Amino acid sequence: MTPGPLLSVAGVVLLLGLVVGPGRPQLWRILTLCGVAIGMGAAVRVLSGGGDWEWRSGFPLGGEAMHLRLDGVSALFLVLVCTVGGGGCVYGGEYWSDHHYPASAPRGRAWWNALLVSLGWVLLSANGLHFLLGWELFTVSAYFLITLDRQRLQVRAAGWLYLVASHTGTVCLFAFFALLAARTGSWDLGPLRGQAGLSSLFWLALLGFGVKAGLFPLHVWLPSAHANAPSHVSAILSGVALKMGVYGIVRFSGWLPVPAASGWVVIGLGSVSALLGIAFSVAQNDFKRMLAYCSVENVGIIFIGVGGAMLAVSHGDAPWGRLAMAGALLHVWNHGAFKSLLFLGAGSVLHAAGTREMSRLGGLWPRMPWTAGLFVLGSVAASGLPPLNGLVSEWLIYLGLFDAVAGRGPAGWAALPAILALATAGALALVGFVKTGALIFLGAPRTRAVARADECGWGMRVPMLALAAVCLAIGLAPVLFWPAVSRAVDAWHPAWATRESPAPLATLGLFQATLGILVATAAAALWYRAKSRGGRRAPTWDCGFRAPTARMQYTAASFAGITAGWFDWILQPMLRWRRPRGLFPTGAFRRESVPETVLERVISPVAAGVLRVSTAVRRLQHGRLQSYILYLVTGLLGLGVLVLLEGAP
Amino acid sequence: MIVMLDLVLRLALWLLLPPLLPGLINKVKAWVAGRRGPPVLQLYHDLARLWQKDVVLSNLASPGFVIAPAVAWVALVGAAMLLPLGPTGAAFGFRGDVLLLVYLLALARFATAWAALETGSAFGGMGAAREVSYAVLTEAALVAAVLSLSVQSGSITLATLLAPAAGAGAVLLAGGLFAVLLAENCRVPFDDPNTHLELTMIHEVMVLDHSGPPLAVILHGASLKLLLFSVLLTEAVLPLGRLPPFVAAAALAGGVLSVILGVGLVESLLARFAFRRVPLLLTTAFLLCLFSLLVAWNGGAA
Amino acid sequence: MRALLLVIIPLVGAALAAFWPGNRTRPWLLPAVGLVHAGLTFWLFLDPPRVGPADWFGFDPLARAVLPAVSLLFLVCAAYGVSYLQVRSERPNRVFVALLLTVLSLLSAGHQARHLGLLWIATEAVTLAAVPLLHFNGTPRAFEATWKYLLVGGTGIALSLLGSFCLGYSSLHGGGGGDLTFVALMSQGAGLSRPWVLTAWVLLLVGYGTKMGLAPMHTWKPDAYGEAPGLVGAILAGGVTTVAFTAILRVRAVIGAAGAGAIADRSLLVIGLFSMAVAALFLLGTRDFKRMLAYSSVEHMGILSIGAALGGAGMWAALFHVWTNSLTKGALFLSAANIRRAAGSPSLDAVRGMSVLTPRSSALFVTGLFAVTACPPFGPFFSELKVLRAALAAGHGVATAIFLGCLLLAFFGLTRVVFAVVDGRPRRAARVNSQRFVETLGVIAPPLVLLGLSLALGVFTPPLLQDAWSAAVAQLRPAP
Amino acid sequence: MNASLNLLIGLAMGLNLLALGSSRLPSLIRAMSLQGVVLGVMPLLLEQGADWRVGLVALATVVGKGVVIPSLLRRAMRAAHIDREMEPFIGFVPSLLLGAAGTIAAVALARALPLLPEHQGLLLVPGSIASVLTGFILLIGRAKAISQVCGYLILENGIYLFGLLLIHSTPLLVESGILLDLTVGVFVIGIIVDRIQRAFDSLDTRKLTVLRE
Repeated sequence: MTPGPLLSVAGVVLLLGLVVGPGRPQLWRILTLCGVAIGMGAAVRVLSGGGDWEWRSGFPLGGEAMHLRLDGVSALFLVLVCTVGGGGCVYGGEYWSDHHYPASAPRGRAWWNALLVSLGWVLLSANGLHFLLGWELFTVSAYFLITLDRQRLQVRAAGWLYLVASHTGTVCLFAFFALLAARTGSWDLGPLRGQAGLSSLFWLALLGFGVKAGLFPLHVWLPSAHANAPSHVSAILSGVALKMGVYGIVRFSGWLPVPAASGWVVIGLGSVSALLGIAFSVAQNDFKRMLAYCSVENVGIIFIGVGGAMLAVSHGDAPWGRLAMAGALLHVWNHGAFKSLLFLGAGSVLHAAGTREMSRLGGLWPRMPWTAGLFVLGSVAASGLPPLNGLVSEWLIYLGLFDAVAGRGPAGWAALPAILALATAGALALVGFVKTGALIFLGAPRTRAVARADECGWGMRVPMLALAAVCLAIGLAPVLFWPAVSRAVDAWHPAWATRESPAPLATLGLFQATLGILVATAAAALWYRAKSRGGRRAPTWDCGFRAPTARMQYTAASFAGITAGWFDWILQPMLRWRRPRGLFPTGAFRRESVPETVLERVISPVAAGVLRVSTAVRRLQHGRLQSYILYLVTGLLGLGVLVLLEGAP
Repeated sequence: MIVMLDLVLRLALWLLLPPLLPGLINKVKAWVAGRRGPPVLQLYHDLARLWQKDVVLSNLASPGFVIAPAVAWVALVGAAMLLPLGPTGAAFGFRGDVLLLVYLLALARFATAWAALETGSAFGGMGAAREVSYAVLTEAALVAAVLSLSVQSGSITLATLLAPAAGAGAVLLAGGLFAVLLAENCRVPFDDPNTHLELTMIHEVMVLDHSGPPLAVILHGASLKLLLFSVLLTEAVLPLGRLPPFVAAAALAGGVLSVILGVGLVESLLARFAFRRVPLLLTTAFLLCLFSLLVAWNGGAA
Repeated sequence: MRALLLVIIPLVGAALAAFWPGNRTRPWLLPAVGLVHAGLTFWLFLDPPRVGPADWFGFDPLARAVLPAVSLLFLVCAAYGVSYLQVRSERPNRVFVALLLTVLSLLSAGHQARHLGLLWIATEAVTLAAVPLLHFNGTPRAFEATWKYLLVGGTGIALSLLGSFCLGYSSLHGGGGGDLTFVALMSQGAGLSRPWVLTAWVLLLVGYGTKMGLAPMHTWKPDAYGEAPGLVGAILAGGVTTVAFTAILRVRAVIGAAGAGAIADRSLLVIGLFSMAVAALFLLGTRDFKRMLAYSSVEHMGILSIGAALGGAGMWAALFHVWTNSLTKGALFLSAANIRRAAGSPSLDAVRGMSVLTPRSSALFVTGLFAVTACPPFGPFFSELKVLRAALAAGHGVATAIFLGCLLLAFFGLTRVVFAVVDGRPRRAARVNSQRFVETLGVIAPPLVLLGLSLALGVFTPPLLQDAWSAAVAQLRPAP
Repeated sequence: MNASLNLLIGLAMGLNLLALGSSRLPSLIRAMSLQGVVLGVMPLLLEQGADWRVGLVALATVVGKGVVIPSLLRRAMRAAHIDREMEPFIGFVPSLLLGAAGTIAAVALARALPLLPEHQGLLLVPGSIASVLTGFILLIGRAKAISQVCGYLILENGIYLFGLLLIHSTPLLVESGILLDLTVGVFVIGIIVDRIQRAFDSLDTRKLTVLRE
């Protein structure tokens, strides 16, 4: 079957799920899983060399004939949508069940399918108007998913922030697509690299898609939205929705000409996002916020790759760009997989313990061994460590950038800081994930809530296992996934299409697999040895301290203290504390919180300024008719002057 | 067959030689202090004894407490196997293996820190936090060093990367990498491997609660890491690839020994730094590597 | 003749209502007349009559492009009116029903007026006829609003009369024989005296702009919309403003023919942007969800004005926006009226958590919010994008940036208010009050229908309608 | 003919200033109604002569503005027990100065606008502009609703003056305009002023500021 029928069936099935979803959870699950499986089939077909698919309708929709198109780039993202969409659907059934949330769970099912359909629509649309249509629907459905739990003020505030930030981005995209349509005379999209006059539009696209992707200064909405959303929603937001911003940039940097400086700007923004995103991440106390900021970092990594590829294209189609782009696109998958896994794991913890604060958790591993194990696996992948998938894509980006440096061209000057940023961000990510994993799962429980925690059921476990399997598969056998990624890269820049894979992915895979086996063997051997040597249990020695309490354990803030200290200039942590005084001190405390600096130090003051202007202007409507007539006369005079000036020859 | 033999010999070398190094360092220190010091082979005895000893696990520890040292050890062995050994080259080199080496070191670090946090002791947290935090700077320095070598050789395969000399920036690179070596292996002035039970340590506090075979694995891994860095430093600075094989082998051995001597001397002559000055020193190391990178870049352009 | 029936039938209906005995049955006249009117309009739309060039009155392309929207809106509002007046059965509705039908009649006349004087008379008459509708509630607040509406609106309408005089005088200068039909004026072309034409344009733009609610002449709007019953607000915002807009379009065509089109467009663009900016700033802070609708209306009038300034494509988009805005805004007004009735107050200080008390109206309100802020798949999304494209195609970069900025600020303000109304825990007073309000089909279906129409209009814009807009543009901007 | 017309226009302009300067409501109403009567007579003096429709308009104006509206206003005034404009937003002397300046500006402005040959020498345009400005000053500057209504009526008188230029070429527009304006006048006063007076127990517009942001 060609992708066409598959996609239409998938769409219909998902829409059917949307309609029946609120009332019939079981049927909804089956329909949604079928839908994503069929959609995945279409995408895989394109990625496995089945050829691109393109379709134009005879009838108009919103005044424009439909133009759908599935090529390598969109198919790659479609696979991600389907994977996480299916996983989240299964997970949500138990996590956000009708039993716990009788009001919002049915709504959530409908919006879930609306989100999936609109995401697919965005990926398929090759018409500016329809692209925007899907884009807005996707934004709105994501908003309603974030705010499923509308009773909580925090959730509503986070949702509103998301909504207005997204709308800001959308307004940029309005301008982008309208300008494109005005310049080309049609809403139709497609490869237009020849029209050099369009290149300056890229900046609008970067702004619009950058907001959605969560690039550093534009990420302000991201932490609170991802932290406050239900966790399966956080997973798809972080794993998939952010990637739509990436998709936009990749798509339009491939189709449209770009300005000469764009590669530099993108790689620069990527580096900044990677570094500062992870710096914020490390300093968080809320584990879902930590994961959210980590997404900023990963989007930064992806943009480093994309920017590298754009630089390569603008410097004579240098072949290393292919590596960078491949790394970026593979990282789209990888981040989608491991971040969704981590958010699902975080959801499991939240479900069990009822708090997002790491410093109130601890010692969860005996109660939730599955979650703990899977979370650690996700952490290793997210830190880019061998033998998992995070390493593979970062490694590809590194290879591309190192080649750029070796070429010693001007692009090398962009690649050098990017490499250093990537390396530093990787090391910082390790800090963050060691901290998060350990504080949640290791040591002694810090509060009583933790002691009552229970492992999640299979409904939540299976999707996590599936995502973990994806992480393992890409990590151990990257070569299997190369053809798909390389087709996407070719679709992005056809001039590279003829070249073979320049990266020894097979060797890397072999090494990773060997390493995996050796790790498993060595671990088993040592475990066996330790068991055979007694394996006696005793209280933690802790240098002979006799009465350790759970409160004496290292906290999130103290663990991150050193690294966070280096970033004080941007983190601007707020510290409130009272020292213990006297012989029998009472009521001492120390609270440290890291604000969202860009939001609170930059955007809030600007917003306050606008509101002040608004307040001043609103005072003009003070109820006195006399002034109203005066305004009218003023308008008359103003227009008169305008016409006089314009009319004067 | 030859390949297998090569592999086995390398493995043997990497497994058997490392415990010698701490002994040598201790000898140097004793010699400077005018003492006799412990035997050179002390660590071998210790390892053997620990392997036989019973294990006591914390009540709070998960299986990860035992697994993590094994993971770290395998990661270090893997990293070591990637490293070429002077004239014999690498066991298996491929494009980008140098990055894998860096990330294997990171994996080892992840495992060590994880194990340290298992017991919920404040000491473990302290050590782990310091370990992973300072590693941010050492990793940046290491990658800068790799970049500088890569710019010079035009390659990102360890074997070709390390073959030529470091060129004009060799001194800078040597300084930077030596500092990285000291930091990564928790030597003075970053850490003090001799003191115990002090709040200001890194590595030792992380392994406080380990005992028996896991501790043996950790200690062996630590010494392996020391050897790994010594070899890396030597090969990065000396133009081994341009020397005849035997001379190169001798140069390598000599290089490693002089690094060890250097470590011993530093430990004898310097005191441990205050913790707030550690990042400063590491930043200096990073800058040294960065300068060597710039030198390499300009040298190539000229 | 059929065109004249559009005026006569509602007038007859009004007369009937004035003498209808039963207070309970009288409201049914509204949908009955509305239905006949809509049917007739639809017939005329499909089979437009011939309009002679000298006709003072007729279903010409512009009327064909706009009047059906008003008729449709009135029909739905009339259906809502039946339920509404049943809820408000304590008040006599004789005047209300009669005048509502009169308003329909005058709206039909205004849209079809092809003569400067006739147009002015119809507009002035609508202004007057709407007065008792505004103070239907009979509260002091309502009288205050009416007073302001009447004086500001009256001043505006007086200025437009003065403007009409000026235009007439300029025609006399050009040797015109006092024929004030738009066709005759346009045919005089550059013969019109330029100083008088420009004076006329300023006065007419301010005059009809007051009626339309362009800033800074919009001040009556929040008061009137805030105090009038919801369906009156919907008809004012969707119908009366439309008459004023078509008036401006017709006048602009004359000005354009006189060779001052560029000046007219510039002033339309400036006043449109200014209206959007003022509306956006007010929306950011307003604490009353009915006044919010008024400011939103000001914003959309700004969009219409900008569209009209952007040449043929822009004018086409503006006509499209007339439709989408009327229908969408109607849905917002009706659902807001439900919420207002249930909550007992339009102020954010007293109203919150309405999704608990009036779940359906709240859902409609939120949907309407998204629709009116150009969220697809509703109509305004498509029409605003077309305005945007026209603006960019005309090379108005800075104006576009301001336009988008204002849309964004308005979105901030609107979402803030709407979510504050809908979310949270309702207050006790509202809980008690809302028990007297039942969300019957009669009050839920009309806004739902309007939203459905808005959606359908955006997604499947009928080709016939598109042709009608193109024909209207051809009428207003004849190719040189 | 033109001379007598100009004399009347001059009289109307003088009444404008009187309206601006009077602090007592009865004298304001008197000035307004007198102006209405003067205006009502004017069409009959126009050169083109008068037919029955013009006569009807003249009659309606004289009756409406000279009798009906003033009496309605006086009744409202008595009901509300006010006869004096207190604390205007624009004081009487500034109002007068503004009015005078406006009159001068009107004359200047009118020069920029060309007149038809048959209207040369007529002061209709400056008179009209001056009255409109006076109306605006009263609308903006006075606090009592009755004063504002007077302002509105004077504004309409200005428009009426302008309409005289066109009364023979486009009779329908002018006549219907004049008549409808009269209706508005009656409407405003007869209904709204009365209702407001009852609802607020006052005709001070300072109390009409409940609706605000």
